[in-house]
Amino acid sequence: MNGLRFRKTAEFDEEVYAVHPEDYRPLLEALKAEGYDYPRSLSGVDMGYGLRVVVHLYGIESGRKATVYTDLPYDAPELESVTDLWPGLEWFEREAYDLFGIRFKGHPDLRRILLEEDWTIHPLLKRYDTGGYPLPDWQPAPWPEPAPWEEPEAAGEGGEA
Amino acid sequence: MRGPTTVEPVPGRTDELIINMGPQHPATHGVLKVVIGVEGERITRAVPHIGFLHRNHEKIEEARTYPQIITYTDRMDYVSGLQNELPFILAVEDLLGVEVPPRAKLIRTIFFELFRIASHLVWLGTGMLDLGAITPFLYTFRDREMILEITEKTAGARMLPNYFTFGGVRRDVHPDFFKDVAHFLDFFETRLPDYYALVLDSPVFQARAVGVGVLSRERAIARGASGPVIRASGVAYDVRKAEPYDAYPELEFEVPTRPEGDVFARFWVRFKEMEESVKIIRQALEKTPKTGPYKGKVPPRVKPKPGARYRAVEISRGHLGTYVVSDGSERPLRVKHRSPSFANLQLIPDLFVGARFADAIAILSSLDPVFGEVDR
Amino acid sequence: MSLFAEVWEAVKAVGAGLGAVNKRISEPAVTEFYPYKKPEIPPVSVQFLALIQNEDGTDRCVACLQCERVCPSQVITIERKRNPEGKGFVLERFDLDFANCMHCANCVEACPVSAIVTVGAFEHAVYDINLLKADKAMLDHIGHEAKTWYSPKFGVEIRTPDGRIEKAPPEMQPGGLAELLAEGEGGEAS
Amino acid sequence: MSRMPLPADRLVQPRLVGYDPTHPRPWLERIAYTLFFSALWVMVILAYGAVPALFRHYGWLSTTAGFLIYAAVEAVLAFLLAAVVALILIVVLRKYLGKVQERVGPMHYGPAGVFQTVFDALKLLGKEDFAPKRVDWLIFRLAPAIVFVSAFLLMVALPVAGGWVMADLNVGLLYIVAVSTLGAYGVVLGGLSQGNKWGLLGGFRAGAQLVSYEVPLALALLSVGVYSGSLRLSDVVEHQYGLWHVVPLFLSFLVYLVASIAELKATPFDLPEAESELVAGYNTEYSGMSFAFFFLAEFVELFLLPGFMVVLFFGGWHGPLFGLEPGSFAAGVLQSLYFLVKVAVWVWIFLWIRATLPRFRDDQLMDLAWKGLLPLALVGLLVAAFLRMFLEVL
Repeated sequence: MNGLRFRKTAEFDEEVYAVHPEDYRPLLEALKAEGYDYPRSLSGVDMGYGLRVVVHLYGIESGRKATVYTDLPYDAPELESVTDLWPGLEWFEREAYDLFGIRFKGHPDLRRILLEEDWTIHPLLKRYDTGGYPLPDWQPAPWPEPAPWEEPEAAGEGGEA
Repeated sequence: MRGPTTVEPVPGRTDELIINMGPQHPATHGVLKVVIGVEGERITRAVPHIGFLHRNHEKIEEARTYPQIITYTDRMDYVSGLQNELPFILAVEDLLGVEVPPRAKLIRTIFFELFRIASHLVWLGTGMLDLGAITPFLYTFRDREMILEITEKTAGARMLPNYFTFGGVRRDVHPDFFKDVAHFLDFFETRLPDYYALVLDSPVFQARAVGVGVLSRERAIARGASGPVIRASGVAYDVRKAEPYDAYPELEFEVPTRPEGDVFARFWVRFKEMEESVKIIRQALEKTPKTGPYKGKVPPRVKPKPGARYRAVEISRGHLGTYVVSDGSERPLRVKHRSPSFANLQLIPDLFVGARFADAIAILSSLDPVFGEVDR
Repeated sequence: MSLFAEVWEAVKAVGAGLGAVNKRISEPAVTEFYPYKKPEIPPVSVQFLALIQNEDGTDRCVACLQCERVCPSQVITIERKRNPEGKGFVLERFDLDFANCMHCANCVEACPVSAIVTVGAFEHAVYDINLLKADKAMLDHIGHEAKTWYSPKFGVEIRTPDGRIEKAPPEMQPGGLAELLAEGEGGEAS
Repeated sequence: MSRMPLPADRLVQPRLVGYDPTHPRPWLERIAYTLFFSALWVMVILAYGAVPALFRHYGWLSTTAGFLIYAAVEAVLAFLLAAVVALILIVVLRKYLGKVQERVGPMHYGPAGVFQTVFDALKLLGKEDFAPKRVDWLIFRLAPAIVFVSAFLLMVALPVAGGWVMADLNVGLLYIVAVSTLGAYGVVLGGLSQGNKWGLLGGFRAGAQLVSYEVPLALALLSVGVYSGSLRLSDVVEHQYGLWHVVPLFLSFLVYLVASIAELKATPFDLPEAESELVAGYNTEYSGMSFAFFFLAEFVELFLLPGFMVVLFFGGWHGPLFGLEPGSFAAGVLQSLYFLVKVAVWVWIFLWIRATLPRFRDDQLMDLAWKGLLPLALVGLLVAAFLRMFLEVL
């Protein structure tokens, strides 16, 4: 995991990785190699300032849990697909595309899954007006002050420790 | 019309028949549409389409306060209604830091396992209906009725009781509850041999199920299958053991697995799970004190601290996870439900292609999808 | 030889299945003759909602808006005004849209005075969904018609033939009321 | 705001007409079903015994006009008998399934639902007989007729008592094979002509199943013919004095049992109309009376195939006569009762199997027919021939 921009914390009983979108796929490849073989879930989240993709992983043998998330701006929600690592995330990525418009590059069959093909926008975005909630004049919040990514060496040490 | 059909006939090929199985088909258990190409009786292509029952729970739940959301979670897997409330409640309890009294945990566990039996009974009846036997359907629904009556007596509703809440359960159990459940268990144990005789031991059923729809261990893990489907492929993955919740750490039970990965193994695993559930409920009934607190201390206004939590439980169909993102207000920023049938249905192209048409029905009934949770 | 053994096993298994089916011939049917015989439902069962008025004909409801706030489907609409004589509020309008109601009974749980309750009346189906809108008069009427009702605060209450409202005897009560449960426990233990 | 109506104002209060299912009266139900069965018996006596005896007694059969009238009367009686059989069997099936499934079955029309099927038939008569646009109209309309007629024609050859048979054919066994195979055409054509993919699949399956099960069925019949030395059904029955064929020809009996369930398209073999797989199979697009004819034919066969089983293997009308002279009318009445009781027992066993087993898969069905039943039937034929030789030597 050297050279990847991510932050690793422990929340409750799982490890949480915040990762730079460009290093999303390399980090997941490294995690797959570490033994996280079971895909629990993949969800999109509209954080109010941008979109977040959260992947929940589990190691069948080790019993360890990991959560990986990365933030994307509204105007370029593009991410590399990880369906070749975990084919079980195929429909979850389609769902995230359907409900949030996050485009996964390299997905074998990126179509809408729950909604019809001609649905206009992606309904789980906060700006999607359902009649009163959220408010019609909703504006995106400013992107939060980016916390510094950990130094690659530090991350390597953390992994070894 | 829902989108274009993705299976186009191959030009010049006349021996392939393209059939829309569903959404109005007796064996799709709801509103699944599978576009399949058959060559005689052998399936050459299969493309599942879902979403006919989509209500966008997740959008509705963003606009509701935390206690209100519990009501909506019931409506996902309506066959095992009560079980769906738990992952959301566990996640919010983690974010709130609420302590659940042990008695409430045991009551939750008893109901959880009762609904597992109820759900498996529905699966058994409808699954055998798909395989052509009508009689087990009537028997299982008659037995399930007893569970629903027990639930109604305590929780006030039969299928979607809205009974669990943050920190415990909404009200104490009915005074007859323990007696009723013990009676049901005794009754159910006299019924199980009949189900074995009618289903698992029946040579006609075995001819239909053994070696059909084989799912390998690696494929099951990679596809994220869960519940009886993954356990029938030889993976002892059970959320009750992997990340125990409620009273499961104190209870002794086994995780039945079978290495074959075929339809018969999935049926067998569900049968054994019903037996394990009976054992679990018996232990829990012994441990539960007759009186005591049934609800922990919860602040009147549920406002979890900002953060995110993913909790999973093992409902009848597998790994049901709920991811709650809180921004510190009364309403969650995002609630994501990871439903087991949704992931299991991804197996349709893997399992259908190469099977015979009649096998497809058996495979579908062994996956046991419920479309309330697939489409949410 | 193993073929014969297999066939014999299969015949025995089919025989066991036939026996399992035939055994049920003597068991009584569980069919309920619904429209002719009404089923008995437990008092806590959430079948319908009603507003309860006191014995003197005044509303129990204090118009605190708790139920409106807690309703997940937002089917309750309340309008209230200041009580001209004394404290608090009085109801002007209480509408409940049963077409969207999920029968979750969150409102019953939230009500601090047990004014909105669950009753066992379940024959309110109509052919026109627009008719499933109840106003205060309707809800009051259902409350007057009801013989028993339930709310978590007061437990099961009954209306006696002469019109008084009483707490039901302990054997009709569900769990959840500490004092009633203690009585029941004592009775069972002794 | 529109006022929500109250239940008392709005509901059509449920009202019981005639029989009250909430207060079951077992004696009344027993009487009703006994009367129903007696009606069947009377119809059998009329169709097979009384009317032919009447015509023969007055010598009307010798003239052409008399024979034509006789044939017409017999045809009407046979049709009525088929209808009564179907009506009785449908209600019996539903009541039996209800009993074993811990419910009550049809209840509301007549005591314990005796007249349920009468009303069902009236309903089907009153419904529109709808044909989709893309059907092959002639074949679509012809198919139910073929199915029903082939079932109906089998009735002619059924000997119900000594000398009581509409047509005592000297090739009776071959006639059964020929006519029952005809029914397969109706099912296949009905499936193929309706322009529906489910119907098409059902037609394919029906064709494969019915044709392959004809072979062991025919071989089983043939072994009976070899053993008894005659293809005439009344001779086959006469041959069973002393020992029913089920003992020496047990293998053939087993083959006949399985193959006749398959011919019936009943539960372990109900692939052509597998309702959970193929929606309704070959009768997906049929409605109204066309559908009723498929249904009627199925239940007439449910009477006829056990009937032939009794004739071939269980001694037909044999039973104690209590001093009545064989061949007399009174003996015929008693013998037809024996026959009907034996058939009723076998119908019950068929229904019992239907209530228990799930469905086979199509390829397993073929395996069973060609790899299991066909060799077994050949062995049965060999046994029959060997026994026949043995008897001849003796």
